[in-house]
Amino acid sequence: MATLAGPSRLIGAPIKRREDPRLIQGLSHYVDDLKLVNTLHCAFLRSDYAHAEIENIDTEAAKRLSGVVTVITGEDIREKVSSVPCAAEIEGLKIPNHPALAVGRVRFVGEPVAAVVATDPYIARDALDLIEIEYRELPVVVDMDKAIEPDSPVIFEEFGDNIAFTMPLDAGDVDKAFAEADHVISHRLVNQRLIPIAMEPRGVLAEYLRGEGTLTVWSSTQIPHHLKTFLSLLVDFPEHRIRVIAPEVGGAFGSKLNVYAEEAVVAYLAIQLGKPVKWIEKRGENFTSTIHGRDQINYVEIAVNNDGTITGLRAKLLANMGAYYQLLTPIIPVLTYLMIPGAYKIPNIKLELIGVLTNKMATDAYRGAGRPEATYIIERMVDLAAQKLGMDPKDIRFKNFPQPDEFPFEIPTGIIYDSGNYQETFNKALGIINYDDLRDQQSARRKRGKYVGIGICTYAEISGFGPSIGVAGGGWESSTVRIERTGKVTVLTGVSPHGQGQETSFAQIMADELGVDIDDIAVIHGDTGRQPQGIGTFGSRATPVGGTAMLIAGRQVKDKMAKLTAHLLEANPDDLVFENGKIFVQGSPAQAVEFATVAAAAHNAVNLPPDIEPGLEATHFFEPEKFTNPFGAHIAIVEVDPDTGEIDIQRYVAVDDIGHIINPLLVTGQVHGGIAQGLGQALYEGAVYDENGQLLTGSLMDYAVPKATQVPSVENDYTVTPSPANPMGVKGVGETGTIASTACIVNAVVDALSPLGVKDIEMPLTPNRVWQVIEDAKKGVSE
Amino acid sequence: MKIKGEYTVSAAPARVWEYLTHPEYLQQCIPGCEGLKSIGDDAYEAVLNVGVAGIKGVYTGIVKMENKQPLLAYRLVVEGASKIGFINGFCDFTLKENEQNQTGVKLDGKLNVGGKLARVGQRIITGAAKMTIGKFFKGVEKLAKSGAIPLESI
Amino acid sequence: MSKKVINTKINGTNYTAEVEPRMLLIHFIRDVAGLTGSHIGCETSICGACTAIVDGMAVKTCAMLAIQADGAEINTIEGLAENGDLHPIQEGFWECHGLQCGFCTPGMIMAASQLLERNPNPTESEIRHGLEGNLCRCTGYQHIVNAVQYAAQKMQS
Amino acid sequence: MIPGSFEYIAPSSVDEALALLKENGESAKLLAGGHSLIPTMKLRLAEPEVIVDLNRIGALKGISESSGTLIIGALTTHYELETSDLAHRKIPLLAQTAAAIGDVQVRNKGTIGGSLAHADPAADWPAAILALDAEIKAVGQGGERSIKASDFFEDLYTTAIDPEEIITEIHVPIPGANTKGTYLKLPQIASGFALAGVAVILTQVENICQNLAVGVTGVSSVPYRAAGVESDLRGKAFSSDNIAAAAEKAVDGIDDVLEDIHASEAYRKNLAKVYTRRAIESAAS
Repeated sequence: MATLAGPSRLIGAPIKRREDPRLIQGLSHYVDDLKLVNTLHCAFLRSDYAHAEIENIDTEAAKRLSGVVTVITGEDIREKVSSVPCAAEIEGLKIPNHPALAVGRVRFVGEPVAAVVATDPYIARDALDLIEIEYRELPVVVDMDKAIEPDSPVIFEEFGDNIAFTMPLDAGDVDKAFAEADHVISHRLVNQRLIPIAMEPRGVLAEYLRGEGTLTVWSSTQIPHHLKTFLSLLVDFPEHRIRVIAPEVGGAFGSKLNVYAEEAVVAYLAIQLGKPVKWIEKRGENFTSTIHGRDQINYVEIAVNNDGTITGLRAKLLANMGAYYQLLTPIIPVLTYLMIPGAYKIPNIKLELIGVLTNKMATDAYRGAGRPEATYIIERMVDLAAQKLGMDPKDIRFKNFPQPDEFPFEIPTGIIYDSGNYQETFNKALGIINYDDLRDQQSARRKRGKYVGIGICTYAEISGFGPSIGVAGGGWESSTVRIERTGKVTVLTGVSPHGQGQETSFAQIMADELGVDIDDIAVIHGDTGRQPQGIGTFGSRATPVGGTAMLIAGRQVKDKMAKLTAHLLEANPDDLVFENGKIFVQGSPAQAVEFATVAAAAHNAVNLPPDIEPGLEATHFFEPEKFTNPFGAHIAIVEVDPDTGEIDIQRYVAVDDIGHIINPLLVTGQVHGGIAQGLGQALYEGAVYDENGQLLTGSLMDYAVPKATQVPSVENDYTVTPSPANPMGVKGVGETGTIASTACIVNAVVDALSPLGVKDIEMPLTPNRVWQVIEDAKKGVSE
Repeated sequence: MKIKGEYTVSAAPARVWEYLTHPEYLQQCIPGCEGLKSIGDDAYEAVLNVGVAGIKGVYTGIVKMENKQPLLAYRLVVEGASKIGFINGFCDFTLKENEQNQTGVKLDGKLNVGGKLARVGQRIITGAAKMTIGKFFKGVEKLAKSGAIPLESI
Repeated sequence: MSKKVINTKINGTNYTAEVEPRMLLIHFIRDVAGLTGSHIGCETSICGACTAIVDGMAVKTCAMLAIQADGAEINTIEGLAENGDLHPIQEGFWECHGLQCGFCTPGMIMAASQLLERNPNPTESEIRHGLEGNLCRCTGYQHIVNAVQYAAQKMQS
Repeated sequence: MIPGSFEYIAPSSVDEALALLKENGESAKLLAGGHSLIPTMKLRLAEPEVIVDLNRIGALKGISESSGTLIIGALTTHYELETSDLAHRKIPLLAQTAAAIGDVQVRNKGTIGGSLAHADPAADWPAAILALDAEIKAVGQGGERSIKASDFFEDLYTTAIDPEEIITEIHVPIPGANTKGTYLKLPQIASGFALAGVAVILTQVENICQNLAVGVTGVSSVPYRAAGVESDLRGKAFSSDNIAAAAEKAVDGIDDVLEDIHASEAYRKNLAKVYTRRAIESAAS
């Protein structure tokens, strides 16, 4: 296992997590586990219609129900709660007003229309059934191809059409590349809509203390600091009197990288009613009204020469926004656009990205956010090219990789890949799976009538978000490191982990840096009252950006401590070693001073050198100069049952390069989870709306989150190409698995069926769909 | 959801036409129909109490008949809403005399289901729709077997 | 509707309360007994986050009425560690990184405890089948399988 | 997540339960394992006014043997059947079918009687019950009656049980010598219900099919016996060709094949055939 170079004790070690004892004993506190005295309970009534005028809302019967405190509608709060925010800035972007509760018109199934507050959640639920709403149905827009036609019904009349924005790119000489290419391969690829399904649904608890004039909001969020700012704007409450706490958060995958209507309404109600108000999302609401992911249709062409060199790429990308924007909705497909050449040198690229409004829930960041789509596009196209050329999919990849000495490597979309050695990683994966023999085994098994496929995905991604110019709302991160009087170390970080384990990995980094026991370090996060500034956890940024902010803050404190120690020991600060809770002059461990003694001295402040202030605390804001670019190679072997279309994944090898590894246990956990989600997209998951905008997969009975029996065991390995983007050389690992696995699995299944002439199958590859493709192929039905 | 089907009724088209279009007969045949009140030309306010698997809903809505071509074809349009969701759609009925005193009725239509029912009832909806139509034609056949005569001629 | 008084013993402690018949057992455990380790992750009794052991059987406590548990003995995640010593399954989850966000973990551990009680030496496939009633969105299950294997080994020795 | 209000009564005898059904009529609903009913109530797709909980009626539980028949109390759980020594020894198909249902928690709580009464078209039990020629005993105001499995399932979620009747027992004849059974299914991956499930019971003497029963669930709105398959193979050798040819008849005469977002009509028909073939092959091997 790779580790940071140098004498370190904990970085690189598979330390078990410090957050686990509370979690495995049921002692942690998610929002719904927090109980405040006199809490009122909120429930939302949501639209059953995808597009309709609200003709009348009658809340009288609900208000009369014993235990109901209030019922509010969009009309009641239209002047009091402002538009649900979107932070995206794109030239020409049409931004609709997004009321927290619908006013006049509903535009997707699940849009909140009214809110009930009652003394008990059971009563709040009962009251919903007593609200009568009259709707007048309007034509529904669900299909992106139709939505951009001039005769389509329009969702926002003020816009004139359903096109949210268009974004062109023309790099190199694409027309020439296509004119001169030996082959042009065209394909329509669909990246279906997914539903994130964090196991903990969303939840909000808000408390307004009239005397103190403070508003405290506990929310299951990835971005407590952003939420604080936006809440102040949403409910017109001074930001410096708001405290947002993300307590234990039960997974998010991007779905809680947002500011939601319910957060605003609950905060508003708590202020109005003067009592704590709690709302806990039901799973059904989570399906309709928490953001969805993916949902792109891509018309792609690549130009390729006989030797496998890809010379050009042309694509029209249709990205489904949904009816309104959430925080980053329009930005997500921009990442697809930026990352479209994947791990390959493609000099000529022409793109048109079109954001499309439809009567569906908003899409937004779902694990990978725009990048699995890009990987899917390029990895499918590369395989189609190999198929067309009769080339081994391995060879076409090597043919088009940049060479290791070409890094930093700029791709035509303007992204500069930080570091890489794609050949090494791919070779390692090929070696583990024994690729050379594999193709022979495949032919032998094919002769026995088996449909065996080998799927490859070699990806490069954009991670470690990121330079502020590339991240709406800022891409920096902030951390404060404080050494308490007793020598205990408090790390405050602006990232907001919700399963990733930074209470452990950050403590590893800091323990090595300060030479103290890991148990003497507490990593505190998710509370704007404790950590004054921060951005949050998303985009595989916590370690490369947040970890770096912490490391630098820690070094600043350490420098100060060294100065003080040097003063106490009458030594040169540069000669000091921090180790095992002691500080000593290099080579003289016997004359060590206790770390805690120096900490006390800093706080007692009676013997400080003249240029040193009391206390030991430093805050650092780290602004990354560039993104990081993890990469890797995933290879899967599948067998397809031709009679039923069932898919058996027989091996799955993942070799990832995420730069230096802080904690291999946690890293592998991230890769496993990512692969399960990417594989979920490939095989099982898909949000289905009917032509009337009704969500047909509105529960776990119909939307398949992979179960233990439905995912394979993964063989993991790594290569280490340090990132130059940060001092630790880390790249980030949160999304690699998701980015790689979808294309890997689909490539494998298509490869398995290639003897039948199959070139593509639309995801998810359900047994029914695979069987149908086989049947059609057997009958010679062309695509 | 598409609705397609073919049913045979043991009566001549003239009678079957009556069974399929006369509100009193319709009320007898539509499963769970608790009332059909005329609100204009071939339009009725309906109360339907239908459900399967304990998932019952009382739907109030409108039933209309359009494009009537007596003894040959018409379109039945329904819309209804209940606490658990709403339905709307249409079905074109085409009648054809198969043999003496036997009429084939062809169905071709579309049913939209919305609300909670659509979101969580996917496993049930299609089957339930088929079952409801099946019950409807069982009712029609029962009328035919009982020899119920066109009400106009009473 | 008429409320009824029910008695249950959860993790060895008696809880008596007057409840509406419609109160779900998971709400009783969380809101009446105040044991919030068992979670609510779905409405359709698929996810298993609310799994507890009721009279020796792992059940989804969101698919059971509190009133049905009148007189029952219930074990939840909070009762698994004894005198501060983690149960081997808890240990396994910790050692093998069998959890990330932790939300599914209590239900997963309770389901695993039923699995190992019935089959002390399960194969990987038996472990995966035994946990089919519990969804995890974070781990991809591989480390959970490792955790159960760890516990099986530890419990046998 | 929160059901509507209802009255709850947990009778301790079948007679008491019957009286409650009579008293409350259609507003009452029987509660057995609850895995279909309670989620439906939580979603408020169903709002019964009275819940009659059968779980305290001891007489409805247990598995026993009597003159060549296994008698299974309606409230016997799937788990009890999955692990019943008696079932394993006498009718392993019952244990095998039980093991294929849902997940551990569902099997711990769910009951055979509840499942049959609910008559979900994709439930697992109907296939086995049909193949085994079981009889369902029910009591009502007019006393006890016995319903053949083949007469039991009438329509989607509709059985021959009257609203004021209660299923008490399932009587399953113990198959004779040289008889083997298999249940195979392809589950819908989210819900675990069968896209197609086929239960086979066959008797073979020297590789000749003496008798064959094929129960199919998940494919049609009513689970059925694949009579065409059975008659085709009876008297023939269990060769792959014969089995394959017979299995082609797995949906003969079935005109209401289910279709939903998970599986098309054509696919379900195909599954019925493939799983019939595989189930027969497995049982015959």
